[in-house]
Order: sequence, then C-alpha cells, then structure tokens
Amino acid sequence: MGRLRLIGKAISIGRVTEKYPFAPIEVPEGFRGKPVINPDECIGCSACANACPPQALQVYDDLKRGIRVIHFFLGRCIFCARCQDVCPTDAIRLTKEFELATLSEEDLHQVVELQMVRCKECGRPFDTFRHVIYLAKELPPEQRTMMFLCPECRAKKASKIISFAKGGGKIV
Amino acid sequence: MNIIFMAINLAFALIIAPLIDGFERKVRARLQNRRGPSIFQTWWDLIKLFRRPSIEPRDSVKSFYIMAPYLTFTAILTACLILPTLLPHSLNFAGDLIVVIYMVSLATFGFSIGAFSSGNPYAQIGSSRELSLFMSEELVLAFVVGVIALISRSLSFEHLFPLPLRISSILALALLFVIIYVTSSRIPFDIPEAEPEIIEGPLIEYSGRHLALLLYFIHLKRFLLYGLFLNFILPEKPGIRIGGFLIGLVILSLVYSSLEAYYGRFRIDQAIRLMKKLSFVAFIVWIMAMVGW
Amino acid sequence: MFEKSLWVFHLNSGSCNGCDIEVLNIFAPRQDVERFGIKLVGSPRHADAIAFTGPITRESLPKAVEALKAVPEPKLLLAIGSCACGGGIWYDTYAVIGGVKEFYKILKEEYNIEPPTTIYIPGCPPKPEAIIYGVALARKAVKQKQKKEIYIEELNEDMRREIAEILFSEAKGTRHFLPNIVVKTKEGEESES
Amino acid sequence: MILDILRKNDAEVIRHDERLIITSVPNEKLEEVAKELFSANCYYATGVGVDERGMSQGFAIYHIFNSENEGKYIVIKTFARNLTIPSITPVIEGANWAEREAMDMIGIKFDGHPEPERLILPDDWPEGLHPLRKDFPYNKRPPSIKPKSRVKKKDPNTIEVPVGPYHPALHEPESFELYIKGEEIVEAKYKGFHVHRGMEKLAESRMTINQIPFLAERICGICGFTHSCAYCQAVEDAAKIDVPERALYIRTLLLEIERIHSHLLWFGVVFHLLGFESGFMHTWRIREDFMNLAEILTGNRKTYGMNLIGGVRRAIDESKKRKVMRIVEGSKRDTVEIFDNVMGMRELLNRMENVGVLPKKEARGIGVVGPTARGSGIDTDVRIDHPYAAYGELEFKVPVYKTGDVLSRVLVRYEEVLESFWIIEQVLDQLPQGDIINENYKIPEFAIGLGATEAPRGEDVHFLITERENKVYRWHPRAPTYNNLPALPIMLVGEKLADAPVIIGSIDPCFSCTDHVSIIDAERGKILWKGPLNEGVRTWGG
Repeated sequence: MGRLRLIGKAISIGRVTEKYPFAPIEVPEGFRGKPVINPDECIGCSACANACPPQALQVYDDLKRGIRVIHFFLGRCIFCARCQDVCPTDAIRLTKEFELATLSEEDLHQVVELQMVRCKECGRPFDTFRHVIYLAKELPPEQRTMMFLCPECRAKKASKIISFAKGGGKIV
Repeated sequence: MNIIFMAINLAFALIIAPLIDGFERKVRARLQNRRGPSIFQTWWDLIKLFRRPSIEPRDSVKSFYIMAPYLTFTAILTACLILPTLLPHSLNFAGDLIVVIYMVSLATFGFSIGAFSSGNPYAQIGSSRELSLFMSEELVLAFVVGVIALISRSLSFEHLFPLPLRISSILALALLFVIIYVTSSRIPFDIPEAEPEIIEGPLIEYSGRHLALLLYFIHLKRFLLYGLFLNFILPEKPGIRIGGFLIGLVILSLVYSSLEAYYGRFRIDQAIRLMKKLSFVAFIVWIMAMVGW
Repeated sequence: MFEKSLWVFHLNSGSCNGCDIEVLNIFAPRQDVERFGIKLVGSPRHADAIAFTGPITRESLPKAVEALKAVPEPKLLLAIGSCACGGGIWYDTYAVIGGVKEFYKILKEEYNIEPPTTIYIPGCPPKPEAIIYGVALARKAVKQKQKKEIYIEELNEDMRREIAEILFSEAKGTRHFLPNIVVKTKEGEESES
Repeated sequence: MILDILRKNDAEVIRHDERLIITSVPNEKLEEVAKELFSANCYYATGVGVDERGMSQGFAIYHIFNSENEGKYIVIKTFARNLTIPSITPVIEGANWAEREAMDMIGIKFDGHPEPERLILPDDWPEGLHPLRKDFPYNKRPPSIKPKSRVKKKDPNTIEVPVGPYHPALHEPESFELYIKGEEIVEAKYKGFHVHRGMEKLAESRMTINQIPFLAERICGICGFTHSCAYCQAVEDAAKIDVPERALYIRTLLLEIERIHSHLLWFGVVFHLLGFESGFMHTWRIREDFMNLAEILTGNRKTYGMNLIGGVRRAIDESKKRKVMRIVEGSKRDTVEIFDNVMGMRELLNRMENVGVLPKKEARGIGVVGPTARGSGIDTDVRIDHPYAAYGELEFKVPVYKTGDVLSRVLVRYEEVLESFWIIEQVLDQLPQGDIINENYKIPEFAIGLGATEAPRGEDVHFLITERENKVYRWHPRAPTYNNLPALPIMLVGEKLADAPVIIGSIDPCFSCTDHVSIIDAERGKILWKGPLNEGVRTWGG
C-alpha cells in the first residue's frame, strides 16, 4: 500500500525539473560566484594574495618591465570571498556569475598588470603608482617626501635623518 | 504474401522496440517528478553506440566474445519471425511455441557466454546470476507452457490464440504476466545487471557496436514477450487486432515500468525462493488444467 | 556524435566529495539531465565522456590513466571543480598531481597519449547548473562566457609621476592636513620615525 | 578516577579543566595507562604523531581518549625513545590505524605492533621519506619507485574480484578485498587512502591560521562545515577565545542543516544501492531545498565558508529566518510521509534486517562513532557528552537502537533528521542578537587545543598545536569514517556478496574524510572461468 501512496504522492507533486539551460535560473543575493578584479580600482597592494587560501590570486613583480602582475587563476579558486573581505578598495568582488565552463584552460586566467614606481635613489621598481598614491592620501604631507623611495633606501635615509638629529645637526 | 507481412512484422519490431524503452523511461521519470528524456532517446543511444568503436578486452576469449552479440541478436530476430506480433502472420509450423521459447533461451545463453568469455569477474558473476535466475524461472515457464498446451491441445501458435476462457487459462496468463516481468530483467529482478552491485554485470566489457547489439536484444526481447502475452488475449479480427496490439503494448509497458519504478532489488536467493513458490503455484494450475477447469 | 546522447563515467580522482555529490545531483529531479540523454555508467567501456573530480592524487594517478585508456575514442573529458581544473587548494602538495593540465603532461611524457577534448568547469563545487552549462557548451548549445582577461595599465611612468607630484605639491602648498589620517602600512611607520 | 589512573602511573598533568586533560606519560608506562583507561570506559579517539624537534626534544605521540562519563577528552603525550614507542594496539584495537599513520607520516616505530605495514602513502612512495617531518618540504614530489609486490596467498582456486576503487555504488575511490565462497563473504580486508591529499602538511607550511578553516572545510564536501567548526573550536580552545553567542547559534543552525542534507543524501544512496530509484529521487528532491537554503544563508550550496576563528562571517536576518522556517516545515511533512511509506515496502526491509550486524562489544573495541555506534546500542553523541556551539542550551533526543544491523542504522539516521528539524526550530526561536565575530585575540605559541563536533557520520576530533606568526605547528583532523571503517570486516563476513554495497554504504563511509573491494572466490575445486581474472577489472582500475 505504501508503494501506491508513494506513486500517488509523486503524481500529485508533478514535475519539479527546471528549464535550465533554456531559461535562466536565479541565484540568491550574496551568492559567491566568479571573483572579478575591477582593474580600474585595483591598486596592487597584494592583500588579497596574502589572504587567498588556495593561492589562486598571486602577485609578483616583473622587475625588468617594471610591472606588478596580479594574476588570478579561476581553476584554483575556492570561492571563499576572503579576497573581497580584505580588499581595501573593493576592487575584487564576487559576482553572481556561475557559468564558467570553458573549452580551454587559458580562459580561466585574469591578469592585471600595473605600472610600478622606480625608486628615486636606486632605480629599482618597488611599488605600484596606485598603491603609492593610495598610501599618500593617508599620510600627512610632510611625510610624503619619502614616498618615492624603496623600503631599503627609505630605511637608510630615515636612519641618516635620525642620526643627524641625534648629533645635533652634524653627522655623527 | 506471408513473407511481406512477416517483413512488416520484423520491421515493426525493430523500430518499435527501442521506442517502447524510451516510453518506459519517460513514464518512470514522470513517476519520479522528473521531465525525463524524449521517447526517442533509446534510439539515439543505440545510433550513437553503433557509431562508436568496439574494443576487445585483453583477457577475453576473442572468438566467443565477438560471436556472442551476433548469436544473441540473430536468435531474437528469428524468434520475431516465428511469433505473430503486429500482424497475425508468421512462419507457421507445429511446435513453433517451443521454438520461440528455445530461441529466447538461446539468446540468453549467448548473452551469458559472451559475458563469461569477456574475462571480467563482474561479468562472470553477472552471467552466473543470469543463468541461475534463468534456470529457476524456466520451471515456471515450463508449467505455464504445459497448461497452455493442455488447454488448447496444441503447441502451434495457429491453434493457441486466443486462449479459451477457463480458470486455469486466466491463472496461466497471470503467471505468464509475472514471468515476462522476471525475464525482461527489471527491478527487482535485474539482479544480473545490478548497476550498484556488479556494474551492469554481463555488459561491463562490451562497447560500441557489440554493446548496442546486446542492448537492442534486451529491448527486442521485451517487445517479443509483450507480443507473446498480447497474442493470448487479442481477438482474431484483423482491424481490431492491430489497434488492440498497439494499445496493449502501451498498457503493458505502462504497468511494467510503473512497477519497476517503485520496487527495490531482490537478492538472488530471495528471487530464487520466490520463483520456487511460483513454480509450485504453476504446478497447481497445471493440475487444474489437467482436471479440466 | 554526442549531441543527443552522452554517457559519462564518473571518476573521483581524490575529490572531497563536494563535486561528486553535485555530479549526482544533476541526476536528481530538479536538474534531471537524463532529459538531455546524459547517463551515468558504471563501466568506462560504455562511456563517451569521463568526468574527473579532484586534483588527481598520486595514488589514483595510475588508475585514472587506466580508466582514461579504457574509454573508446573519440572521448570527452570533463574536469569538474576547481581541483580538477587546476589543482584547487592543494595544487602543489606532495600527494597530488594538481589538475588535468599536469595530468596531460604526464600522459604525454610517460604514456604517449594525446589529451582528449576537455571541458573545464570551475567551481568549488560548481553548481549543478554550472555542470549542465558545461555539457551544453560541449554540444555548442550555449555561448561561452568565460574569457581570458588581461588588463595592462596604459599610463607611462612619467605621466604617473607628474600626476603624483602635482597631488603632493598641492597638498604641501596648502599645508592642509587631510582628514582621517590613519597610518596603516609598514612603510608609513618607517617614514614616521 | 581518570586522574587517579594517571597519577598512579607517574603521569605529569599539563592542563586540566572541565573538558580536557593533557598529560605526559613516560614511555614504559604507556601501555599500562592505555589499558586502564580503556577499562575505565574511555574509548580511543585518535593518535597524533608530532615531529617536535622545533619545540622540544624530538618525536612524540599524542593518544587521545574520550571519556563520555566524565565529559572529558584525555590527551596522553609520550616521547619516542630512539624513535620507538611501545604500541598500544595489542591492548586497544582502535589504535591500529593511528599508529600506522604515525609510522608512515612521521617515521616513529611502534614496538609490538601486530601489522606494521604502510597505510596512507601510495605504494610507489620511496621508503624512509616521511612527509610530516618538519624537514620535508610540503611541495616536494619524490620520483616514484617500483612498488614492493605484496605477498599474496597463492591458491589456484582463489579468484579475486576487486570491487573498486571506482565502483559506481559509492562514487568515491575505495578498496575492499572480499574473499567469497559462492556468494558468501568469508573474509574482508580494507585498503585505501586514494584521497590522501597532504592537507596536514599543507596546513602547517603554506597556510595561515585563518586560512585553514577553508582547508578544513574541504576535508569533506559533504560534512565540511563540521570540520571547519571543529578546527575553529580547537584554535579557540588553545587560545581561549570567547565566541559571541549569536555566532554559536548560527554555527548550530548550519551544522544541523548540514546534517539533514547529509542524511537525506545518504538515504538516497542507500535506496539507490537497493535498486529503489524512486526513493533516491524522492529524498534528493527534499534535499534540494536544503541545498538552496544553504545557498541563501551562506552564498554556496555546499562549501559554506562561514567559519573564521572567533565567529562566523554572515549574520541571519529576519527574512532569511522566515525562509528557513518555511522550508523546514514543508520538508518535515514530506520526509515523514515518504519514510512511513518506504518502511512499508517489504523487499527493502528484507534486504536491511539482520544484514551487516555489528555487535556492541566489537563496536566498543574498535571505537566506532556516530550513527554506526548508536545503531549498535552505544549511547554516544558529542553534542550531549561534550556540548559545543549552542547544543548545551538546546533540547533534543539521541536515538539509540540495539540490533546493530543496517536497518537500525537507517532508523537512527531517520530519527536524527527529525530531531534536527526540531533543533533548527529551537535555534531560530532563541537566536540572540549581538556580534557575530570576536576578532580580539592573540594566539599563544605552542598551545594545545582540541575541538570535537558530532558530524553526520559521528565524532570529529581536531587536534592542534599553535605556533607564532599566525601559523599552526601541527593540525590533525580525525574524521568519523576513520574509526568506523575498521568495523566493516566484522559486518561483511558471513554476508552475501549482493549485500556488500549496502553494508559498506550503511556506515555512510566518507573516504575523502579518511577509500576498494576485491572479491576472492575461495570455494575449492570450482573454477568458473579460466585466465588471469583479476586483470579484467584491474585494467581500468584495481
């Protein structure tokens, strides 16, 4: 008898099959789909690369060309949205896009290349323009003088100034 | 003339058998809240398989392995020629009922031989299950044939149809209904092909054309058995017979596929125990027919 | 050949089950891919396509190769999930190969097998609809949306420097402190000292 | 009482509070302590080998026992002497795998172990390389060596049919060797670990402490959230972090949604194994609602990604709450209706009754957990014994059945689903307001933490040692299947081959959490076919 009741139930419920892919389906608000970097907003701070558990986001510097590469590989992404959490400029967002299938692995990459600043002293590229400007906005003007120095040169110069100050204006 | 009608019968069988399977898939899907495939799906599967290459496994006994699908398919086609299906015309000779049953058995044996020679352990377990199930159902079938022969005093299709109305004939048809269900290896009796247990058993190593032939055989066998059953209850008048045959096919596959969708699989020993009980019932029906009920 | 009928052999190559249950899920009533003639088969001999889920672990590598060989040509490979596409979160550990690309390299070098047509379906796990989309893509029933995107910042260095310097000098000239001064970065701390 | 046993055996108590005892036991006393703890009703949870050269004197093993009566976990640390530790497997069967794992991964030798064979690493892995030692780089891939051929009994009448590792019944690579006589199983062996992905090593090398919840979630795609919960609890335990009440309730809600989805999935699989396709379709139809629910609440159907150390990432607002309520109510009616009818189907019951029996005594010896244990009459549930998340404040029953067959495990899970519906209703009623995450914490160096949750399959234990710079020194997750799998041979022997899939399925094995069946025909004088028969299946994966 249970059998017949089950058949009855199945018939009363009817078809539940959706029409996809012939009709689009709706994904809920807050769905974690494909992460997309908005290249106009990205400042190349590499906060996302540090937070990314699978290292799908990698940031590396091409010193010869003076370019910082933000490389996102979808084939490793776990869609956890940590990048979105840590991004200071909201440049990376998880969209509602889930139709990501491709016929070639190449299509799974997103690359953003940002120009880097060369150090005024040693000439080595050390940070992106955008990041430097982003930092500069948050610094009082008198501290912006060393913005165009790479961390090493800046440290050298800072220690020089300090020892200069300690020595009462003379180099000790 | 008879030959042309037989050719029509054969063509009808070849075309309609996969369509019946497609229809059954649709019915099952409907009972499972699904949309289901189109009813031509089985045809498309077969066409694709015929276009795919077939591989012979390394450990197979090649001659038997390759021969088996053709043997099986030829046997079932021969049976289609002998049994009247859409049109009441067929190769007619004394004892053709026995030959049809023999041909179906031969096909089943071919099926098992191919599996045994494939060298795959699953296939071998599957075919040994297939054979033991076949043996147990054969006994019931033998009694049913005996009852039918006793009632109509003949073993030829010409004199068999339709069966005279008697208690024993109704019981025999009921038994035949069950036997057809069992022989067409549906859940709960699909033990030899049980996908989650032994991965489609006898079919496991076959691919491409050979697989297509074996699947085609299964569909044809089901169609043939439907035809056998319908012959016993359809009236002889030609016009009504064709319509009745088509409607009968649809009803049978509807009933069978609904049953299939809502049953769990038996274990081989449970199935054999059930078959033993059934053969006892069949024996009693045979005695009833002897007495003349 | 596979427009109307596609039989898939599912091979778990070290997946976490997430993709596996989504593969099973597409056969459930809501998605029901049997309507496209897709069927899951138990034997690679019957299959037209082989679905990899997982980053291909060292232990499963030889078995994956054998299973791939058992599927008759022509065949399709579905790399389901981020792990199969590029190794996922464990792409470089000692115990995994790291996705089908590395797998193809091994196939080429050690077994001399040409890689089959591959459909990459990233997701962790991909939604069942995403898998259906992938299969539809193989049949050319839908358009591919995912494309490689490269952005190269066009401003050259001098222009940037100019902009930056104007910005700084203006701020300097007005001697105006910007509101909400927060020193966040290490570089900032250093320059403060 | 436990303390008495420990003190009597010169154990040094390192930490003792209401949920955890950490002690250090001298090498030679270990066996004695283990024996006495076992007879004091503490069952063996897991063992963790640690390369402690970075923090103290060398190699150590931590045996973890669970005392349900006192509601405490007992961690027993023993240092290796010349890389050797006495084995406790002769005393406690359940320690077998844990010790072999430490043998593989760390290279500690166990004195007196009955079968010191390789367990986890693949056959072609070179000898003497132990991936979890601190001097082994996580991304080193050593060249493969020719595997040592395993010694096999050569019996001309023995026919081996491996079921797996790719067997359609389980959709996961695993491998059992079944020796059969006709259709009856006479012996069963397990070999596996096809899904070993090196995650412990990954966690202690490449990852930071707040990235690991996402790694832990990927231990298993079905019960991932309870793993990430257990990990976060372990860190929170080690660093003494207070988690906001609201976060605990949200965790509980998601844990229960996960349990419902996992159990419904499992019912579908069991029906599929029994050939009842419509049952599969019905349960998976109900389950789909819960997948969508998870998507609404967390943004993904399966990997929720909600846990961080100190709390959760997304709150639940009123509209979401109403949606959960609506779906739970509808599904509850649906589930009850379908199950009542399925349980009236005789042929399904026949396949489950008195099949795969696991007696209580054996179950206790191996230390099985979760529904498998509760189906054998062992009343164990982490949610009651060691309350975590918000379970201490909720009301629910733990179903226990005594027969120990497949049917009892089905019934246990069925009742658990109903209880889960009830728990969700309570959680939504009592959901407190406030913060969802506490980010003010400092992780101490080399602190030991232990987190345990009741996953759908049983007890999850995560053991953790922290390190400075937001790293972990050692993290060892123990999934329930790890404890349940060794019980399978007991269930399988004496049963029919046709029942093997459903018996294996009945413990709800999760091989990725923790992996192949060979069938060997041992009947003499009956050769069903000739030729090298194993090759057939082996060609595509044995």
